Amino acid sequence: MSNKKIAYFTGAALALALTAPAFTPAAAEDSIYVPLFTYRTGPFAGSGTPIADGMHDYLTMLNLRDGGVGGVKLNVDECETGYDTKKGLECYDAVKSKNPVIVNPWSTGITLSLIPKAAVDKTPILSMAYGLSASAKGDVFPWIFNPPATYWDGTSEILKYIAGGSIDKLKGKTIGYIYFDAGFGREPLPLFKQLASDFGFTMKYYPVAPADMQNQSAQWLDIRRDKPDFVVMFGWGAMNATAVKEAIKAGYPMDKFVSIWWPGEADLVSAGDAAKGFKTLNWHGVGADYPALQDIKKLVVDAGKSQAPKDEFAGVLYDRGVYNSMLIAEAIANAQKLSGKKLVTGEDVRRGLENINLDAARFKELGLEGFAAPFKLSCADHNSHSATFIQEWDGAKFVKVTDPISPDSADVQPLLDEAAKAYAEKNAGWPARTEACDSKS
Amino acid sequence: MSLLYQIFIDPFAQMIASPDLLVQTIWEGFVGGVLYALIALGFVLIFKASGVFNFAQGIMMVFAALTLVGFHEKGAPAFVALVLTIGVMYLLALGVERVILRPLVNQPEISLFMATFGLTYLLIGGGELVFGGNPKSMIASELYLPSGSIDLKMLGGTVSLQKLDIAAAVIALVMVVGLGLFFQNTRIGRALRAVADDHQAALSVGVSLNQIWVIVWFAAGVVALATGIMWGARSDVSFALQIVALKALPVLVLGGLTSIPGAIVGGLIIGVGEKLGEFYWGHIFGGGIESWLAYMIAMAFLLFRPQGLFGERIIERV
Amino acid sequence: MTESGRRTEEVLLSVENVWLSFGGVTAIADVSFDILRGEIRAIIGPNGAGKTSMLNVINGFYHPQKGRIAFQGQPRRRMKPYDAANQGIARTFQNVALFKGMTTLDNIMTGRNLRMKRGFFWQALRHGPALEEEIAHRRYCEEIIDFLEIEHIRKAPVGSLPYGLQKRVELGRALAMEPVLLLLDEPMAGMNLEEKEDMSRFIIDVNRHFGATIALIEHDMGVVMDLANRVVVLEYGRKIADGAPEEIKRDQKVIDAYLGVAH
Amino acid sequence: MFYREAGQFKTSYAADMAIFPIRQDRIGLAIILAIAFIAIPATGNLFLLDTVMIPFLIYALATVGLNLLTGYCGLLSLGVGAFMGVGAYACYKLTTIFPGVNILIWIIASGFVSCAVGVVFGLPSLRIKGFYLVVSTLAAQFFLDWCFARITWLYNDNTSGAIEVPTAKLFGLPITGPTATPTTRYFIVLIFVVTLAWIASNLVHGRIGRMWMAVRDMDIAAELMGVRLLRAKLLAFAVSSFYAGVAGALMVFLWLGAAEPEAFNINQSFLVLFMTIIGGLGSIVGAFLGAALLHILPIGLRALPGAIGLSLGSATIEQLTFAITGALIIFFLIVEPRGLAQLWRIGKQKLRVWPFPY
Repeated sequence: MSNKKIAYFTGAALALALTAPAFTPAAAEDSIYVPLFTYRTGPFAGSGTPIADGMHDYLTMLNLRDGGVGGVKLNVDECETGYDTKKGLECYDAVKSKNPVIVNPWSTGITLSLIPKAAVDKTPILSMAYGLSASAKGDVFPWIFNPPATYWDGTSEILKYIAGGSIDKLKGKTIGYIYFDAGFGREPLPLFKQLASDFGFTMKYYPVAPADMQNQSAQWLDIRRDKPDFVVMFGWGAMNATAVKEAIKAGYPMDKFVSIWWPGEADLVSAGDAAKGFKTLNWHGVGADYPALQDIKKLVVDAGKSQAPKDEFAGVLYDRGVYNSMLIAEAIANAQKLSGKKLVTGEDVRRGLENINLDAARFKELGLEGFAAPFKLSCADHNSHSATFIQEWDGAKFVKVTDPISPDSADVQPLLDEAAKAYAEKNAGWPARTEACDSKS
Repeated sequence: MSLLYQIFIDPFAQMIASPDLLVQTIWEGFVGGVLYALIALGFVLIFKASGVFNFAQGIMMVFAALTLVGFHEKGAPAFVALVLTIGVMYLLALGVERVILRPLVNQPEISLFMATFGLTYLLIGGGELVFGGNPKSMIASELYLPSGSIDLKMLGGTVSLQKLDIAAAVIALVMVVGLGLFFQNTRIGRALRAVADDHQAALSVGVSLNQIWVIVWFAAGVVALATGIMWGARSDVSFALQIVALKALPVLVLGGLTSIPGAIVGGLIIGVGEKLGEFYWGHIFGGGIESWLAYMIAMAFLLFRPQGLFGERIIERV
Repeated sequence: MTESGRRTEEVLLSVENVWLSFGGVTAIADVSFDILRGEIRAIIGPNGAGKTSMLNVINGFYHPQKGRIAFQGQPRRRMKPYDAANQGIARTFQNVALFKGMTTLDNIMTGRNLRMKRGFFWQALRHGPALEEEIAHRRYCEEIIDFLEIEHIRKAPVGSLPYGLQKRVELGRALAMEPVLLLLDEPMAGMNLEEKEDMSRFIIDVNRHFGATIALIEHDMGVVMDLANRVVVLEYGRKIADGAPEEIKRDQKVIDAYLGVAH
Repeated sequence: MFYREAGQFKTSYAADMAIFPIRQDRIGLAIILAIAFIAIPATGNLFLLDTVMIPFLIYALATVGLNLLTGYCGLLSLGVGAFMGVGAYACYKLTTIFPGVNILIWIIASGFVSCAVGVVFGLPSLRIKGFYLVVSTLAAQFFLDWCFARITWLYNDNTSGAIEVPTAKLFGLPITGPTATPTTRYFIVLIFVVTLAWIASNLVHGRIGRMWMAVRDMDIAAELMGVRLLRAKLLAFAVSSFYAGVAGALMVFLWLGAAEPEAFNINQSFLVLFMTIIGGLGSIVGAFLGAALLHILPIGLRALPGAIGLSLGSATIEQLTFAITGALIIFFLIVEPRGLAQLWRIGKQKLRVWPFPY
């Protein structure tokens, strides 16, 4: 018997040994390496998958249609994080050796861990409308970009919307805030506290522990009791769908239920018509009626090169993935212009990002006319604090119901500066910006 | 002082002030408890018969539900899918018995416990591999599960009972009674109890352990399926549910690892207890205490009855 | 009958009118007897007579509802097994209670637990004082191992040992505590003749050379008659006789109650 | 055959009681240490250091700690993750309150904080036994998790709700924060782990270890032999939590660089428990083997398809990794239910008597 055991054991040991060489992957020389941190597994796969597909498919489309960016193929490489910070870091270490030109962590937790590394490893981080709000300040965080809007912008935009114009109309009202009880959901808390005291409305907080994502009846009982005039939600993954169902159970009026920009169709289909009137923020178009998305359909999806199931193609989160990849490509293109090189480095792409200037014309060139509002980044402003609009669930799909609402910068900006300063102070020896600025603005 | 007021007076004042909410809370807790109890029931079945602390019970629930929805997506009519899923659960039971229990029989229980962890990984990986990782909505209407709610005007307010939750409670009841009768009145059931009491003795009177194991694991699988359907219909079917399933542990321990009524009573105590706690006391501590309250309740009970409410008494002899 | 070397007239342990009951069941009813320093005292009686319960009372595992117990002259109220051990009461168990996962040596070394004084810090370093202490006690344990003739299984995990040897190791573990009073619960149960002879020899030597007072429970009357200086007989938790072996042999009550039943 | 103890006569108890009585074992250990201290850093492979070795060592440390509690004292715990968290947050608070003091001191100090918390949650262990104890450790797990999220003081009211790691220096050399090289961090972790593992093996080979094992194997007998059960168990909880605490502090300060409460969630506790059991209960070597299997193997599996030129979706790889890991856990348990450490022992025994079967 135990002879066999030894055999088994040595066998397993060999298996381990075999995998050893895999630890040092080689980098391809003739292409630009663009890693994508995605999660198609775990409790958050529901939100992660369409985003991953959108990001992946747009870049693949560029490779197939234009042979990459500026004639250089993009080496697109997904790494599965499962929305888990440790796995995210593993991915980061795995891709670092292949000199990536940009990193999209797609998790606030991972972003927070990577922010300090970015400057050291000379790799820009694009945390598109998530991550650390304060990282919008380019002079403190030269390597971090979180366009087009921060969570604080989004929060103030939601408040402006429900107030019907300006926040001071909320005086005496009660706002419920149900949130995913982690870095992401806690991000807006200071702003809420601030604004509540400034404008004299009451906040009620309903944290949802990650472990209880799908077990929210207690929170919704609280909401039934407190009867807030509006409920704002920062949810992610399975939390969104559950919240919507519980809201329906609790008989909470859907038209008073507004969410940040993360819910997708998948979160609402199971609720169907009952969820009519549920609103979320968004800043880009939904659907496939854009030349670029048609190209994706033609070259990638129909060619079976995409993992996206037909019904998920060109949904809210899919298109958000596309938007994210569009920024990557744009940054690389700028980098090539600025540096005159074809094979750009992270350093160049950082400059490229600071020079992003997407006006209507440029969107048209990209085959995304009217896909999103124009915006530009600068060395000081890595976010642009763009306006976002409200879209409403009509029982089958999201429809845009408002014009873009601009953030309440007057109140947000000071907090932002403060937070950025605090961060730099807390992290002793935080480097002052040395990176040169070459944007015309 | 005000804290004391918040803790000892205010909640009860609220209960009296709006009894409808109190009833609603208890109902919510009751339904949650029923579902915990069903998961715990699966644990107990297996623990009684094979002495295995089956950690995979929670995952079996998700796996069963996923399989059901998966088959339906692949085009099988709801009830065909249901039958197929039950078949899968049977195969799973067979596999577990062949691959895990048989080789590991008479090994330290911790190893068997560990093996069920392995099973958990296997089911998560396999399940996502086959059915994909993103959450699916349960085919509730196809299975003729009621939807909507009954709103009772009472106690100066409304108490709304989800038809689905009522169905969950009924199904749970049916299963418990069914299992009870099965173990009381069938040959296999008696054999199982014999095994539970003493493996050797059972063997000597010619009960086939392996057969028994397959049966209990299958039974646990069916219970898991029922639980999965119910919970899947309340939220969505995804592996995030496995975390909810952990709540079955305090239930189980509270009820006593070997007692079916224990699992039920424990489930209700935990379910109602945590909801009341969260609803009336949670906000004092900033909310979210539900995530640990259940365990604290169970621990408090254990300090007085280390063997759980209905567990066999542990007598220390030398 | 053997002439025990160190028998004195000093009362080592006295048990007076002890009552013990679990719920409704009375295990020991109004039992009194004493143990003299240096003697070998046998407690006999049919099954369920409360013998083991009596040992459990003596080393503080059970707490009698009524009655007084005095050890080395000090009367004690509810005492913890720890205190009993600390005062030098050691025991072996009816069904061997060794530490199955440990080696013979470690089991016996555990007996030195109370006498090892080095604190956590030195233990963590395992150098200097801790190591010296460890060695000193190891030496003592080796003596016991020699005495019990179990050198060959020194490093063997006890779980795998044959029953007879396990009983011996258990005796060794108790001896390692350098007990004043040694309680043996059926030390020869389930042994064959040679093993019994060995064990008897060990018990006598323990009594003589280690100078331990011994209270033993045993069913084999032959053994009891040979070993014991005095015998107390229990039946249904009551004491029915107490005295020298030959008196007990002749005692009618005992013959009816015990021998009669047994054979 | 090279592995023989023939001719190695022990002339003193000291020699016989040495932790590695056989010469070849001592040589083997020396070689392993040499590889750990010289060969691995020499490769300078960042991935190897940052993703493979540092986490592996940290997990091994936590596993050693849990093994003292579960393997030696027989108390099952699912709260390790939380105790690691206590260490991490304690270290964070201490460093932010007293930035002047060297971080290494605070890492050790945070071990003691977690030690204290561990003792508190160890108290029920006197009454609650076996699987029932799991629930009280789970209570610790979820309650502490909740504290990390809810008590803003713990993370200095960061808007991000996460703890970040400031750059700290030792002799002018950065040892934490982004500028610290993986090699530096690796050496610090390695020294911590080696030292604590050495201490652990000293403990278990001495009086305290015997006391714990006695409680594990037969607590009643242990009590009757003068072991104070509560003390023994609490000591086990204390030491175990200390190890977890240090591991947690190391994890955040020398590996992750920032952490949210999620980093210490229940899955962390499971992982460490798996490592303990797979590695082998009651074995320090086992702790390292277990950590190696469950941390390094998945990394290998993830990298494997790429290495052999197989193109699979990242998700598929992840799911396969899960399934295969699960299968391997079962496989190893069937091969040797007492864990890898037992295989290790059998292997050595075989070598010793080679070429004869016994």
